[in-house]
Amino acid sequence: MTEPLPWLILLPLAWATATFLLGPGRGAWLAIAGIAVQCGLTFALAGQLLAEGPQPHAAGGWAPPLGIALAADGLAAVMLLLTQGVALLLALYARGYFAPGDQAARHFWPLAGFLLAGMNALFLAADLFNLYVTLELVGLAAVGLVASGGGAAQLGAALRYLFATLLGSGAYLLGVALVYGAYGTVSIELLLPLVDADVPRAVWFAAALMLAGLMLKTALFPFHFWLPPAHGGAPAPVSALLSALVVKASFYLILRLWLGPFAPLAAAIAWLPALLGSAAILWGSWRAIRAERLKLLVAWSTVAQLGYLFLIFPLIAAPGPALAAGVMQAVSHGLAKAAMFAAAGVVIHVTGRDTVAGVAGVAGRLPLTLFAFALAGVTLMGLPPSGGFLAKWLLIDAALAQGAWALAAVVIAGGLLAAVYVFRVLRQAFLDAPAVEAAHPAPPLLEWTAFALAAASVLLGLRGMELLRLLSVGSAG
Amino acid sequence: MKRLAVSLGAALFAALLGAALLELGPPAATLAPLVAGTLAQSGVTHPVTAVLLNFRGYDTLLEIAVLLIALIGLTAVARRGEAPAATAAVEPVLTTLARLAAPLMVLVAVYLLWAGAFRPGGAFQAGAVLAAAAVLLHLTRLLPAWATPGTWLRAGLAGGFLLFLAIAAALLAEGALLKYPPAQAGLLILAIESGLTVSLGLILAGLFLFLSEERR
Amino acid sequence: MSVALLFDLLLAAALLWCSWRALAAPTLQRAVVLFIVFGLLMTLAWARLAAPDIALAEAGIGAGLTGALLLDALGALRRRGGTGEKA
Amino acid sequence: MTSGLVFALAGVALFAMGAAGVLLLAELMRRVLAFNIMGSGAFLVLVGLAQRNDVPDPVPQAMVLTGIVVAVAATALALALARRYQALGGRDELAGDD
Amino acid sequence: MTANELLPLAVLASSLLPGLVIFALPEERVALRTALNLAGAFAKIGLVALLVAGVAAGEDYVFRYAVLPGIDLVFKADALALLFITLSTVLWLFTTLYAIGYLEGAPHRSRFFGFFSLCVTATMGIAMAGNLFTFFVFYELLTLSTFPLVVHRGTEKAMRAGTIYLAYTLVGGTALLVGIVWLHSLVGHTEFAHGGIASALGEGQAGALKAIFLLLIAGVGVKAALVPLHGWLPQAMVAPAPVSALLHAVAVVKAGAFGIVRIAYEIYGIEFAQSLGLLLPLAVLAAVTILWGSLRALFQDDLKKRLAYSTVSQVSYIALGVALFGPLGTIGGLVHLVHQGVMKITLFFCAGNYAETLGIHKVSEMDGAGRRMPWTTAAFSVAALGMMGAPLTAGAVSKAWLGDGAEAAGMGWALWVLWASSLLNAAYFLPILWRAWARPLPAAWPDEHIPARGRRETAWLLLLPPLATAALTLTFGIFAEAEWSPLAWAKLIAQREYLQAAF
Repeated sequence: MTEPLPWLILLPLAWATATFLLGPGRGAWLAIAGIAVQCGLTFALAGQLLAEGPQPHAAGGWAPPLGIALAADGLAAVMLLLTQGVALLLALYARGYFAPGDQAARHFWPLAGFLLAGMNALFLAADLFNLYVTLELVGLAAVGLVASGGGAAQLGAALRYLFATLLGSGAYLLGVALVYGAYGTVSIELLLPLVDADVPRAVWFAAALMLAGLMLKTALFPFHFWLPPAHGGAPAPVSALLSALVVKASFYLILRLWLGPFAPLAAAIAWLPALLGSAAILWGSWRAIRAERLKLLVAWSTVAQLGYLFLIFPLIAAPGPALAAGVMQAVSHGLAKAAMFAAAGVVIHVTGRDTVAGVAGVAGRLPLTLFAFALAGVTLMGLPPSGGFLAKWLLIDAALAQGAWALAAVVIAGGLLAAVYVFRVLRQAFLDAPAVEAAHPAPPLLEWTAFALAAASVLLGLRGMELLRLLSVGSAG
Repeated sequence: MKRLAVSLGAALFAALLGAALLELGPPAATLAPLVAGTLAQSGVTHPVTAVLLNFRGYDTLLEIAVLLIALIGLTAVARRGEAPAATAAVEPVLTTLARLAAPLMVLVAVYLLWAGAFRPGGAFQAGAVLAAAAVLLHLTRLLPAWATPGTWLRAGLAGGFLLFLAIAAALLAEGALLKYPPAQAGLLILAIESGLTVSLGLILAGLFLFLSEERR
Repeated sequence: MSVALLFDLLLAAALLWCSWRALAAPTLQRAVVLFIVFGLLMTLAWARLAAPDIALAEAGIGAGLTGALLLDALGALRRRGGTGEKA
Repeated sequence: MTSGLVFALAGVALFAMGAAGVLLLAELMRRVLAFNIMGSGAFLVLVGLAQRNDVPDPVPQAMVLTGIVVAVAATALALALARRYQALGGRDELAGDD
Repeated sequence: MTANELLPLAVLASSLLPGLVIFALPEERVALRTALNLAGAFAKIGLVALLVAGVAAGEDYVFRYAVLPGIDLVFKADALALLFITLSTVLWLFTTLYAIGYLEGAPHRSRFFGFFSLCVTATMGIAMAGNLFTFFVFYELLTLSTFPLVVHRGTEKAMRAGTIYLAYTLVGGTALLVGIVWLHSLVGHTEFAHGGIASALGEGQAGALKAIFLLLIAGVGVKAALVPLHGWLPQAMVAPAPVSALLHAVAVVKAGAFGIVRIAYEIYGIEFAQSLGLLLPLAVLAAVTILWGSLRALFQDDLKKRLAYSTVSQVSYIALGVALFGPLGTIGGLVHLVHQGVMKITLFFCAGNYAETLGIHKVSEMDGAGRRMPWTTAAFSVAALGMMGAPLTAGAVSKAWLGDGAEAAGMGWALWVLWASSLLNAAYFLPILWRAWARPLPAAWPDEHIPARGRRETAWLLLLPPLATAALTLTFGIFAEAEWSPLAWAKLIAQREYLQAAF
């Protein structure tokens, strides 16, 4: 196996199908073993990138425009690393979370496998139409996972999510159609020299449709309406997968298009995503501050934290750390949000209540889980030492260097608002509350995986060098 | 208010985009000549099949995964205590017709599969015909609806995809993802299409049969 | 104006009309039937676009299977006492 | 004016109509119809625009075949969810739409 | 990695590692926990002694580690760092002993001592930070690790205090962050250096530099409790006594004051800061804080609140010393960093003893306390007199140098501020002493729960620490001229800071 790149797609497809063949609820260890191998492959890919630079792979042996190219640069490698790492820990978590015979677990493993395959394929795709297929793969698998909770609320959330994601990919597909109509190719690489500032108007439409569709999938304000019920209602491992990874996939694609073929067009609308991102930070935080259910609080926090990702777009054209800031935020939020949902899952499992008020007294009973929640909170607030802090530092640095004071102010305000909702939970946890009759004991596997995710999000803040070095491989850096 | 805004927005969008399309000149380049020029190496003579299973075979691989996901998601939610349907009598003539039509449709499917190599047709169309046959049998009470898939049914549903995947993996170990050796290309494509026809037929039928409430 | 173009224009108009009626029809049943007609018209359109593969697939999958799924869902909705009569 | 362009323009209109339908229609089944109409619109643009000089292009045609299969998969999933949702909640619309 | 790089890390590890182990300990492992705490504290004292000897001999202790391209974590144990480190290390030992006695039998002790150790680690990081980035990392870590201590009791009142504490410190931290990043984007780095780094930009960037100074001072001013940023400190009084000691003497307030010193001397450079006209406003702010804190202290009946306002007032002596722009004021301010810590910790230990032993929380309940608890009250009296600046105490030394500094800087009005403050100190401390010593015993104490046994008025572990720190108060006053005294060390720092000033 010379090239790790295509195996990252085939392997999850294979184990996902195998777990489907094994039958409902089976195949957890197969999945975990598969993801572990994927982790190894991703590291091999990262090593290869650092040593030799980007290596495109022509699927079918046909070079574009006839065939489909797969390509990995530093940006893709970072996202792949995040995905496999988080997925591995969440798979272990899910193994402990789902009791045997749990209805929600019946189809978790194959759906999660296809979801991972779709995301890996998305990160590696360099072909606009192939990206459409991967988007659908990710979207439908995610909807299936949300729906597998089985309750009316979850089904409602899944339906809302489904229509949102279909609308988004529909817009994206129309954009692809326009691009193909204009240029006769869908290869990102071949499009690069073709697009400049005075393209036909149809291509402007294509760019707008594709970016808007992807923003809908990334739940950027005001397209966020589908996210809180879907992420707040699903079983904890699913919520964690969706909030940590799936929304990042469409963000990654926005970044790809923005920096790639649509770069000449992007300058004209660069402030729009930042404006929406700012609104997302304020509105999402406000709703998180007001939320009564614990998981809904975490879900609204995702809406807010995704806003940061869009603040980088006005800054990204000039040289500076804006891209690094965005990627650092994506990675650290991915780790922290997975940890937070995992920790919330433990709290709900043990107390039997999904309310912020129900957290009272948890500090005494579930110290490790609370610690995980708090560490994840540190990242979300952007306090040191954490990956979120480095992201915030880089973002403010980039904003100040270009005189974008408003953006710096939004970042600052967002951090303080995050502190309000994070400490709303922590404060409750430290209250001396009489021990409620514990519904279930806390399984150590769940507590430790949540903690490992949170610790990773914090440790990232002590060492960002390798991540940024990897990111700088290829064109994006 | 929202109604008006969305409707107006959609109308405006359609008008402006329509105008933008009219502005576009004749196509600068399409891939049609390139496909025609490379067709000889693809193992099939029908260009659409060549694109679908050779030049852009990787898209097709992922697309089958999409179908499988939909099916899995559907079985995850379908039939948890839906109200059983009232059984209405079926015209005996219809039943007889279905008995006659079903084998015929299987024949058509086999023809479409075989024809796909050199003229319109192929695994998708053949699978659709197979599924249609199953739906017809079901509507005439000859084929019961499906509950949770058993081992064999699961194997049938995923088999075509697994075969595709196995060929992709084998070819990748040899060189590149789904890069057929030109000599074996036709054979490999036929193998993949045969597997896909069976599985697609089952999956497409399953989309209906897992949802249907009419059981015997 | 050639006959072919006239046919194309008529077909396009029929597509638009059909889809409009499907979305605005007073009952769900009529909407579904109109949608199946829409699928058949799409088959014609694909044929006009020299895409027989798509025409076959559209007839079998787009109009046929989707139509069957919709009708079945409609039946289920009826039996459950849902009205399906709302505009 | 060619067949390709006529159907591409019709596709734009269908897409706009379908998208508006997905956003505005309350009934779940009708939203599914709207989504299918939207998808058909995009497919028509894909093939029609590429063939605006009426020369068949197999690449977008193959893409549309892929797209049709994806659309039927999404439709089946949506209907399954909607039916189950109705069975549990007895509604044919999403509650608390905002 | 050389030994000189390793030593600063070892200082951090000597409290971090025991802390992490303690977190994992079950509640009932009292002996192991105590052993870990003390082993850490003594190990740290040993390591710090090594550092002190090395720095006095002119060694450099620097550890540098890249976090991001162009951004390093730097630990540098220089003379100024060691002043703060030594103070915190010694007081940490006493506070740990005191806390072990104070919390005997209380719940959640593993959590308490875990965060306690983290808190001290953060303080060490602040002291040894070699640039503003590192300083900020540990400054925020300090905020986070003190929050669980402030809310330790788990009552609604404690939560309120914790929320207020966070609101102040997190907003302050944000201002600090903006200032640091802004400075970083102008200068390209944020290293601490003798003579400052901001002067490299010259007068052309004066406007930006003034704004940054404001942001930075506002950021550290919250922890240093500069008026009007002091509101959290009196609220935080609901925390257990050892935590108050930690907040007021060892860690939090000192971290703020220390930050002011670093920013003024090693970011801006005192000459450059003076030329930008930044020092006079700082001096005025410090003076206002000194007077306002003392005035508010006068009207507090709650003993710990009175002490808290006293802290507000006294910590600004340090800022005043910095703002006096000259070696004499510098020495006065720096030495007060140590002296105030030793005196204030004594007062809080004693207040804790009154509360734990007799249930006394208010000044008005102090009648006759001196007869029931003579040793505690003696320690209290020594520290209170020190605060007033009475002769032979540490307080007298700092005030003398600050006064000389004010004269040398030509800021005669500052002298008046110092005098007024001393009078106010007397006005709020002397009535306490009078009540405790001169008034008759009451019929019953509010809530007596540690009965006197022989000559022991309360538990050993509660009594020894205040006696020791009171003894230090006297020692630093009487032997101020000795070569091991804090004063001598402050002179060394001032000498290195003002190398070019022919001191």
